[in-house]
Amino acid sequence: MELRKDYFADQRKDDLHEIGQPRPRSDSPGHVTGKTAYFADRNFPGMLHLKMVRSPHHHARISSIDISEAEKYPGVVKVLTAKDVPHNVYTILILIQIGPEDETVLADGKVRWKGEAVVAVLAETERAAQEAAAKVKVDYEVLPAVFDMEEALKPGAPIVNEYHGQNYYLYDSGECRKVRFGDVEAGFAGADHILEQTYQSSPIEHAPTETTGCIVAPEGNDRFTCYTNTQAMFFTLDNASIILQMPGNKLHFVGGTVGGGFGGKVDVIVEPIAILGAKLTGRPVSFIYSRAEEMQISSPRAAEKVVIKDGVMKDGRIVARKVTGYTDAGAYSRHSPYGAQKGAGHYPGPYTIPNVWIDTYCVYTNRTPSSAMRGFGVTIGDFALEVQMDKLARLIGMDPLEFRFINAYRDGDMKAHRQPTEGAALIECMQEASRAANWPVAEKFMAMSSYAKGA
Amino acid sequence: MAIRRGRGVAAINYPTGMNLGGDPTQALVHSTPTGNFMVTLSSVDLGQGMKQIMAQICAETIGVPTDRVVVDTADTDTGPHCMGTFASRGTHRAGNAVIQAAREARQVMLEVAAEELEVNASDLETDGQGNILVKGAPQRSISIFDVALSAHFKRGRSISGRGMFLIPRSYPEKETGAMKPSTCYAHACTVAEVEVDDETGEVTVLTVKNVFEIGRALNPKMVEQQLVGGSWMGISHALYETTEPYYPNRDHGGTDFNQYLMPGPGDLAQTEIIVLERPSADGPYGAKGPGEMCANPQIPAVANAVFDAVGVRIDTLPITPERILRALKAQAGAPN
Amino acid sequence: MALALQTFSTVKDANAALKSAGTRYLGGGTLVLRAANEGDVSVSSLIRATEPSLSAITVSGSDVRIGASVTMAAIARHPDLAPLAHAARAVGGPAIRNMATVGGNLFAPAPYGDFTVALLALDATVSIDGGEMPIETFLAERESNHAIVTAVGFTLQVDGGFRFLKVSRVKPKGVSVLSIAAMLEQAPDGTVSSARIGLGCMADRPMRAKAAEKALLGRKLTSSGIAPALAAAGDGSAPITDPIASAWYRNEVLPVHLGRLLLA
Amino acid sequence: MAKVPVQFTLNGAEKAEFIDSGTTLLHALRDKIGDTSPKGGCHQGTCGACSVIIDGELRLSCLTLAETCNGAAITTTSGLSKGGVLHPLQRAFLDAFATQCGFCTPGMIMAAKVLLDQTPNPSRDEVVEALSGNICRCTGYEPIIQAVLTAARSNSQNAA
Repeated sequence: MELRKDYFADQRKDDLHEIGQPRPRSDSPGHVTGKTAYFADRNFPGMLHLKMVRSPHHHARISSIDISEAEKYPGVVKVLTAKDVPHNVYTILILIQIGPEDETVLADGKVRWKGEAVVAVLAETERAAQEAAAKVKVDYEVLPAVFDMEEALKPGAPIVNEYHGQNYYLYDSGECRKVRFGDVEAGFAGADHILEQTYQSSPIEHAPTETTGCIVAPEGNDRFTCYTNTQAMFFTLDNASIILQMPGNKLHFVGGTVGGGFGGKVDVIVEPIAILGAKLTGRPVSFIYSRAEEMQISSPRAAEKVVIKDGVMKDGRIVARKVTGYTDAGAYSRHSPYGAQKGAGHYPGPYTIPNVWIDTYCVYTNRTPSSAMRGFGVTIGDFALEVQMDKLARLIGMDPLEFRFINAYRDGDMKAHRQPTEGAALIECMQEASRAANWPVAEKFMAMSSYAKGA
Repeated sequence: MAIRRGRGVAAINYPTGMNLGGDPTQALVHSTPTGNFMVTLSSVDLGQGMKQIMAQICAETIGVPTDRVVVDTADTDTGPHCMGTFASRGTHRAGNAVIQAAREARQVMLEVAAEELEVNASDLETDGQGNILVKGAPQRSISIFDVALSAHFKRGRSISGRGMFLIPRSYPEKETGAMKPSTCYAHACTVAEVEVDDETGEVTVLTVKNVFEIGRALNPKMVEQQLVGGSWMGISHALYETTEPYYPNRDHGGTDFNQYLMPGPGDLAQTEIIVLERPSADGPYGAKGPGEMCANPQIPAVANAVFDAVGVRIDTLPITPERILRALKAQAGAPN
Repeated sequence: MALALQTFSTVKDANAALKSAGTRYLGGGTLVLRAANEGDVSVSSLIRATEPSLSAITVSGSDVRIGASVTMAAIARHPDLAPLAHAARAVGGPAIRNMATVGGNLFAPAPYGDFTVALLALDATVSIDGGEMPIETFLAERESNHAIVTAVGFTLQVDGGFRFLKVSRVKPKGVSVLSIAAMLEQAPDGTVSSARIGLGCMADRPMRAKAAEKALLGRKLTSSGIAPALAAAGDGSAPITDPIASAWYRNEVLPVHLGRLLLA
Repeated sequence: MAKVPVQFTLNGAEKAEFIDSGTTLLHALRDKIGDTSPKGGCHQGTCGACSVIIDGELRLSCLTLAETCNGAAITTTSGLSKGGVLHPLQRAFLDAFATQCGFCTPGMIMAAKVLLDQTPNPSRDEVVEALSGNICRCTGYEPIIQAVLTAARSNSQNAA
């Protein structure tokens, strides 16, 4: 890695003692000796193992659940269904007033995605829990499922999630978050070229080497300690408190040493049910996702569809950009309404465009619920934007890097969401990339600066 | 058979922290009797090095070496509230909270030292090595060890501080979308060079040259860790990763590390990382959040490079050999 | 029921125990223990045999016998099996190769079973329950097999003729898009006098590319010489679709990779 | 449940336990013996985080039954440092900043140790091959490869 201190030297004091120093990491000695304690490195006598019975259907009504054989199975201590969960319907962002509550801890009457948790089995050993889980009988009446966002938005599509009543998240702005800046149609009318393209992505798994999980131990005083690899301690504690209708002071969360997260461990999925199991049995409980669960059950990065329509001039200026973004939340909200909204704040990318129209939708389908991942709300948008930029440059016969300089934002430029740009550095990154990659651009671009024009 | 080469570029920016704010983080700092400092948080270290960076930030602010600082985090019985580690917010939000707490603790420390040295606290400075000196008269000094002992056992002072950082929440205007998302943006530009086997659709990423602007590299080696790993993940997203390889058919989702594809140690692109620092106005020592954005520009850069190599656009991620091969066959079959 | 392991010193005793319901033979553990860990409750009892012949490699002249418990790592490092080292190293990573056995590989479902693809091209025999059977017959019936495989045997010419290729997305350790093994004999004029080609992932288990083999006979290993064989490469195949690649893709690239292997 | 005896050496120390038949070595080490340095990342044999060295060979403890290890000499990452002095590989991982979350690190170090025990001066390709059964999601592998190459160099310097 090369630190190029010559850029922005006038804005930076480099006389610091500890900041900017490549100090060794205090946690590494624990890592290399195998001594670092992750949540699962704690072992408690009498610990129970929780295994989940999951829906084999994408969308189905549950006509009956029979747990009698599982309850009698040797080694089984407790079998939990929806009626055991005090506040079974929840949504994690309710803590910041983003509702409605739309997800069940354990399925109640209906399943909305293949893999949804239906029954929790707690047993003395993992093996006993697995065997007993196989004895749980659930009768389903299969319902039509929808997997395509545009299909889901059509009238008459099967309703995925009744708590919303329609297959999109209803923002205060309506069916999508909107950004309107300038007059996009006038911009298109005056453009030399119009290019409209559609980009799509697949769900992506965080795939941390340590799977999602927790171990809950009763403290013996009506409090429960939850050793967890959540990415957000109080967020998880407070949601568990709501779901379990337990005062927060009964909960003690210990974590902070996590085997990789990447956004995959912010969903409050394992802790509430494990705490409930510990409360109802008085025993320590371990609920750790198998690798297969981590790969297919834990929330992925959302699949997205992004439609970009641009008006561009022969001289390289983009004069209008219209973006319609669809975020596939899967069956439940989790963090997706926030992610789709974050996209609205991010478009049209790091470029100054006078006429912008953005609609971002958070859509419900019968796919695995998606949630946050590294680059949430932006990563796929950047793929779409930057491939579109390449296409636009080729369309007008311009070098793709030079084309970006022409449109790059600078300090003081008004963004589409009506905030002036601060602290821009796109131009300098491109200048340095031009040098490093031996991709020459015209001298006038190498002479540009992100500082405000005329400053 | 032909191996065809291409290169592509992409440039991006990325916000630091929850985009519309409203995401608080608190920190507490106190000294032990012998002048070590304890930072208490509930923030989570996912492996990015939160504990180490918070120690360096606290040390810089108080004016002691980093090894005098211990970070105790992620115990809800002791640590004050942090919204969590996500959205590139850890260093920025928790770092600001630690600075505020450390400043308050430093002030008490200097006041105690001032009493011991019989000067005004405003006349004192730290040497970064564990001592407090009178400005302009460095021979008049006291060690922080002695200051802490005095505070605890003689003067009855608590060398401690509280920190809280919150960017007030912004609510987008319904019709125009006017809002105040993060003003702290990191930037990047990546050039990728690929080879594409036009008979199999296989892509080899030869080189990626990444330029990242991250505000301030608080610990350059740890920044490098993030950026190198992120660059790898970006390439992985571009070419390999999906939980539903045949969507809308939802079968055949990978359930293990053999089936869920990511580049192996034999697939690594030659990776170059260049870092620029334009300090952000509201970042701890100017830092922005590089953790997420560093994995973004490689995706379009690789996509554009594939087009440059073989002349087909794959606008659906991931850009698999199958998608490339199908596009090449369609291109070959299309009338000129 | 918890898992339990029973160890027998002879194959005969182990075979007898294997007749009980819910029992599986434990080889290197890479298939059976994985299944058990993942909650396959059909496995409740594990059987293993420690008879020394199971772990023996014997080479006399060109005749090779490899005990079923011999690991991929042992094959890869055996000086007399050098032509097969590449195929043995195609299985898993280093740790897996120290565990995975020849016997287990015969049962590995696609996309696994790369070494068995090599054994197919070698026209190996599989020793089982005191008898021997051709590997093709064994593979066709492997689900109904309830006796312990004890060894594989084949003829290996040291002077070459054996070629192996594994195509994977992830390097160096990735599971197969497909694997190809070819055992070719050539006449003095360079024309192919005998050909056996094994394919992995082109069906739910390793298979022979018999049409391609036939099309190679009498042909030289040149682009035009092998063209008919490449055209017939996928005859009779039914490639798997899995997270690694689709059946369509496997079909499309099989001739490409077979061509590269034959011309290498 | 039938208990069976297991006896082996772990990092040079004799260990003897009665365990449930069918217990994996990973569970025996972690839950019975208390050595949590091998990690359970998949229990499928696909991540390498549980790697240990058994009689000089790299093995996956999640797919090995403890009772098949009777009489074996088992090495784990927790046993590498001697008298508080880090093994050259451990030192190299620290110096190369080759750990982030650290979950894959013990397995990586086991894989690297077997390589250097058998091939003291490996090529880059040999390092890549040796690490190929171990998944890392944080680092992009390059720092780990560099750490192993550095450790090999420091070993050969020490031997010289």
